[in-house]
Amino acid sequence: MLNSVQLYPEKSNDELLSLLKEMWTIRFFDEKVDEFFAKGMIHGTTHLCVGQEVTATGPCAVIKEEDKITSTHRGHGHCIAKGADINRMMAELFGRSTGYCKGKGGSMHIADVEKGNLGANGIVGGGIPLATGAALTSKMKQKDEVILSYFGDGAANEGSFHESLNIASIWNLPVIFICENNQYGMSGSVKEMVNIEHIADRATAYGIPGKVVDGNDLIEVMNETHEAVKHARDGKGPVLIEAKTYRWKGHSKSDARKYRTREEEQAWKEADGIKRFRDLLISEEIVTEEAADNLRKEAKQEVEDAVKYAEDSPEPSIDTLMEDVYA
Amino acid sequence: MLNSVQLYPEKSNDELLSLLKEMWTIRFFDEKVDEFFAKGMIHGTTHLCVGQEVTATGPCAVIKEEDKITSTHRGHGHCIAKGADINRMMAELFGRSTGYCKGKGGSMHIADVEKGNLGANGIVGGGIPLATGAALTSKMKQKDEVILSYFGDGAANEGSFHESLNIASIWNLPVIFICENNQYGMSGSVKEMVNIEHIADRATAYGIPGKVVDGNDLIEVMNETHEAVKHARDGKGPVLIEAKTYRWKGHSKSDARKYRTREEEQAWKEADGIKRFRDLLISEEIVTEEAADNLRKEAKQEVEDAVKYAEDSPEPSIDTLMEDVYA
Amino acid sequence: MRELTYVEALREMMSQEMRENENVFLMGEDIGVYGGAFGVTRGMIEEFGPERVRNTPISEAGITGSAIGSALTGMQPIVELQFSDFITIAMDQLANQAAKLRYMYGGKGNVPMVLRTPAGSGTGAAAQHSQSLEAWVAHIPGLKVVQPSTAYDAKGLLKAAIDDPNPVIFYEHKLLYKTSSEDVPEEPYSIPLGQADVKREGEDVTIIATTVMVHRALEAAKSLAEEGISVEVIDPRSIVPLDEETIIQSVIKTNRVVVAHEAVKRGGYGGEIASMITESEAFDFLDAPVKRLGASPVPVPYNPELEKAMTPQTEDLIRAVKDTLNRE
Amino acid sequence: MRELTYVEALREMMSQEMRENENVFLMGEDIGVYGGAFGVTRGMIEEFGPERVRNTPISEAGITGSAIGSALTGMQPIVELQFSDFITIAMDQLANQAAKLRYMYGGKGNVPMVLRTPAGSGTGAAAQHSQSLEAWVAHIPGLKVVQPSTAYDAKGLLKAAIDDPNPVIFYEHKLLYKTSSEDVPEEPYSIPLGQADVKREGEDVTIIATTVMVHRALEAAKSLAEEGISVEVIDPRSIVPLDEETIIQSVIKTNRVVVAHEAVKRGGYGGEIASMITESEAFDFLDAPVKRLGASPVPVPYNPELEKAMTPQTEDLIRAVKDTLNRE
Ligand SMILES: Cc1ncc(C[n+]2csc(CCOP(=O)(O)OP(=O)(O)O)c2C)c(N)n1
Ligand SMILES: Cc1ncc(C[n+]2csc(CCOP(=O)(O)OP(=O)(O)O)c2C)c(N)n1
Ligand SMILES: [Mg+2]
Ligand SMILES: [Mg+2]
Repeated sequence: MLNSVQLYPEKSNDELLSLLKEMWTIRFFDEKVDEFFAKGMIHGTTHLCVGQEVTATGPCAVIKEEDKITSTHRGHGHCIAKGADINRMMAELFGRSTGYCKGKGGSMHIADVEKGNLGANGIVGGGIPLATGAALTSKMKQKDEVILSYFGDGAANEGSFHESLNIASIWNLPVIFICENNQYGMSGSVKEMVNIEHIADRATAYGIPGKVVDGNDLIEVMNETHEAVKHARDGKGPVLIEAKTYRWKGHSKSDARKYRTREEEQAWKEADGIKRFRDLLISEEIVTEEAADNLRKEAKQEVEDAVKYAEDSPEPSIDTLMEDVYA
Repeated sequence: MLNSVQLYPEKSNDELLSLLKEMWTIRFFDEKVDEFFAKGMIHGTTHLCVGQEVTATGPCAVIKEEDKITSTHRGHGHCIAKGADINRMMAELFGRSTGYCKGKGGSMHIADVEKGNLGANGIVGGGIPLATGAALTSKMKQKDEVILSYFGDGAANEGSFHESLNIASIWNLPVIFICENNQYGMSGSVKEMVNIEHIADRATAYGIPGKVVDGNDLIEVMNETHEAVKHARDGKGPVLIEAKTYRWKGHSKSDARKYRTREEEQAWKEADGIKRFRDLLISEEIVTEEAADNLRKEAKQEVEDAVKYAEDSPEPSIDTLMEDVYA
Repeated sequence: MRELTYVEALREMMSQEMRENENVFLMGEDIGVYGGAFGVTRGMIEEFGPERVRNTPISEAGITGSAIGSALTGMQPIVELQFSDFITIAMDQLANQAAKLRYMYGGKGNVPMVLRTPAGSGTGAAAQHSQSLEAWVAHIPGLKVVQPSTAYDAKGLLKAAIDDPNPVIFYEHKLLYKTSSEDVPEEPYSIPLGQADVKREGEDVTIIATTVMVHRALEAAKSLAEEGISVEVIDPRSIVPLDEETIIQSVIKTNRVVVAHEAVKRGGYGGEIASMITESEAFDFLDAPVKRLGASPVPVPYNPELEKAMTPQTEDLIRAVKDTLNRE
Repeated sequence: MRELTYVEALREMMSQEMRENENVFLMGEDIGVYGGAFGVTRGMIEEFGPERVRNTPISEAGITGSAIGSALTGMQPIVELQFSDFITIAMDQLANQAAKLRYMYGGKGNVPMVLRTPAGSGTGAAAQHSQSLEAWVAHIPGLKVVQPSTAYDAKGLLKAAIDDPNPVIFYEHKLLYKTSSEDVPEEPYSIPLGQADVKREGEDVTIIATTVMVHRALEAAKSLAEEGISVEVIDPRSIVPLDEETIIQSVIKTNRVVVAHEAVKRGGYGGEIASMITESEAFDFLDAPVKRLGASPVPVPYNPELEKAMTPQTEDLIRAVKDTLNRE
């Protein structure tokens, strides 16, 4: 348990360590994917969340297993944070039959419906109405489930954002809208694409609470999400949370990053949320430097194992092409 | 000129009288249309703006002829206020070849592109992006034109509203978004469909000014629109104006109006904006009761003349079916 | 003999399902006390309350997407889109989400929803309220597409659509709402999707017609019978899945075929049906090219005479049948 | 001989038009310094500045609608939609506004805009980034639909599209962006919409192929030539308007025809083309049914082998030609 700061919900030391490890897993997973893409070893495209681990791990750490999320094109972190098996994730990126989608979905469509990950989405803003609908199910079936809907700053300019937040607000649905404001869409900077300082201020338009959080501060992200989840579970309706964060890498493969400076990137890297949380745990003596390093290595190894798993997995049979269209 | 109140821009007595007459024309026009629909004399459907004359006349009275508007399914008033010939409007409702659209458009599609009425629209929210684009033309061609974009309270829940206001705000476009909040969509009350008191508060989401006006007060509507137009013409970008108003009639034909009470209707009728303006002009001695009555009769007669014009007009030839698809 | 209108049949079926199955609920604009733009849900909010008969804001993408999300998590929503022209606003949710989720997820999850929406011209509602865009959704793998032409079919097909574990686009027709069938059973019954109905048997020419065209085809058949021409009228009832077998067998029998729909001919689903016939074993039995009838390539005009001229009418069907017969 | 890639040809044509015509400007997501998702507009913001190369928010309906509004009032916007799958979000603006305004308004106003957007699979972008939905827009009266298959055609068709006073949907293909034509004139030239190109002359079978299929058809033709089968390859280049005459004349000559597109076969535009042929005077010359090739009815899968298996490949075209020849 933490002493210097108050964390809601409280977490045991083991739990805190597993959050740290999870963030490393997310980072190493995506760095590995980056490497494979650079080498042309993976087909298609991908969007890496290196630098955004806190906003993946934090919100998912305060919800219950039966709660649900909808994710985005930049969804590996969310997926891992919601408890996915990285072996099957990596296998999916390799297009293998053991992947989450049997090789049919790839990076942009990993889902684990039974476990409550309602899926990444290739359509910017496409998942927001889905989350709203899942929250409607929760309400109508009195399931007491909360839905986290992840999306980016760019997605906040899609009509689907507006329509969904309005619907969720008038129906008091238990959905938390989490805008990961990583400062850019593909290249369009939020400063150019939005005429207000905080996307969270759009909550005003729907009469719901809007919160801005430091997306590199796991504690703050967890605390604010926890409060929002409580609000939603108490039947008080949705909350819009905007987490300020940054994607360290380019948008997808082959991005020259001309739309931003190397200095800006450096500044954000220095604010790294993983390091910050690690340092906190060390300073609170929850972990030693050495133990932390071991955890880090474990995470790295698990990613290597996932690669091995993926590589050893079979390609899907061509016969599966026509399967799974209709239930 | 008015003495008891300040009106921007100032209007001569003749101009004030013609505004009064125009509002009567709008009312009588739509009452006549109502009658024809009830009798089954007009095909299709229509949406009457009886009770909303002020929000049609006021904003259009403060813009220049070369300025433009986009209108809605409930657009007869906007159309008249932007200077349309009611003969050709009525002819269009009768589906005649002399109608504004040669009988091809009907009530929901009357437009007068050259005169700056970019058209009614059958799609709720459909005209908002068009207005935004017209404002973009004005800006890019440095035309100094302002666009008024009319839409309803219901339309404010469409994605097109959100996307357009955002685009207009980041590009500083000269467009005034005028939400005619007549309290209902087809039947959905704004209280049920929106979780905030004023739709104008959505301006916050785009960093633009938002104003609430009494849609039965012509002076207030004109003054606020005038200020907004000035703001836009000065290159300061869009404004969202919400005018609180009421449609006295049902949504379209065959509306039992179960979603609201007769008392509520009565209260709004008592606040009639035409009567209010007429009384103001009488109290300011700009017009006598008798002269006002004559004006009223003239307006009524002109609507009768329009009916005659329409009835005497020929049906379009079947050969015109295939014309006008492509330019 | 229990006569019911198309509207009543739809309402009865939805109500019966909602009494039996608590997962089924309705969403749509003005479906509450207003009863929907065409009165289909009239009275339902009184029985089922506002939780299960959900009046929505005017947000077609949001409504459709929310329905999909609810379906993915265990509900069985029936969405009413007020006019099928507004499907244009919901196409991302329908085509990119509802249709594809299951496949993209490798066979996990499914979207048991029905989207009911009225199509068609003939009411003077003009270009943005009169289209027949079923060809769009039929082109998207993952969706099913139903087009009932009678009250009887409407009830049975709606049950099948609700029970189907997949997203079903259920096209109603404004001109059919007030038409009635004479023998609509009160008990729920299901008409399997993908089962065409031979609405009239005949020997000389087959007309394959959908929705309102079925009635014009039957009128044409009646009139042609007086001239000694025997027309078979087939109503596919669902175009995805399409009952190819019934169509092919009929063509093998009659050797001549007219395909008629109200949608614009260019790029309409008639091209699919005609090509399917030509590609099938029926080709060798064809004594004339498959003839398609569809609307002229213009937006739907307002004027009633123009509107009528745009769309195939009974006389056009009669002429098409004769053309087909005069062709060797 | 001036070799240019498809991307370069598009960029050159847009730049030339923008230099000549101040009404022409670009709108789209990430078309500024990023140069667009596929680099088509790379360098253009440097030449023309951010007013005329407008980076937009991620708001497909808003962008498209704004472009329409600007076109209606005198500009000639070229909109880039990053992937043609996102047209689903802009369909109301395209189908209900751009396509219909002029007609609804009785012939007043027009919408001189081009919407450029890449379609097609083959890049592993999966179900929501790989579709070919040209059949949707081709079904809507008021729109024109162009599908260049080569750099040379891309340049000339783009000029015609920009100069056209109507809304033109201009489909590019991801797999073609890097392909080049050997002789692309520097001066601007226009290829009229509605003029098919015979990409290869032949006697035995006609293949009508669009966009990427043109190349597979040419490969198939080459391979079949070695077996003594002479294939004519026709590229319609625009499907609305469609050059029916060139197609019909070719079929009258060869008597056998294969229609191939990448879009899903079910409900694809191949049905329109095949039916048009069957309905034309070419019917009596057909020695075999018109054969259509299109993608399997599934969402586009991610795995490269599955993705390939979904879409007609050169071998499928070869097989189709042979099937057609073996049919009497
Ligand atoms: C509807 C839609 N428009 C555009 C795209 C292309 N695209 C993919 S990601 C992206 C940027 C999204 O920005 P944001 O929402 O901020 O998410 P981030 O990538 O920054 O995580 C764009 C434009 C898309 N996939 N879907
Ligand atoms: C996209 C779309 N959805 C639904 C409709 C059907 N419809 C026509 S008017 C209307 C109500 C519109 O409400 P509001 O915007 O408040 O305008 P009002 O009718 O009150 O003037 C509805 C739902 C439509 N025409 N277009
Ligand atoms: Mg972002
Ligand atoms: Mg209203």
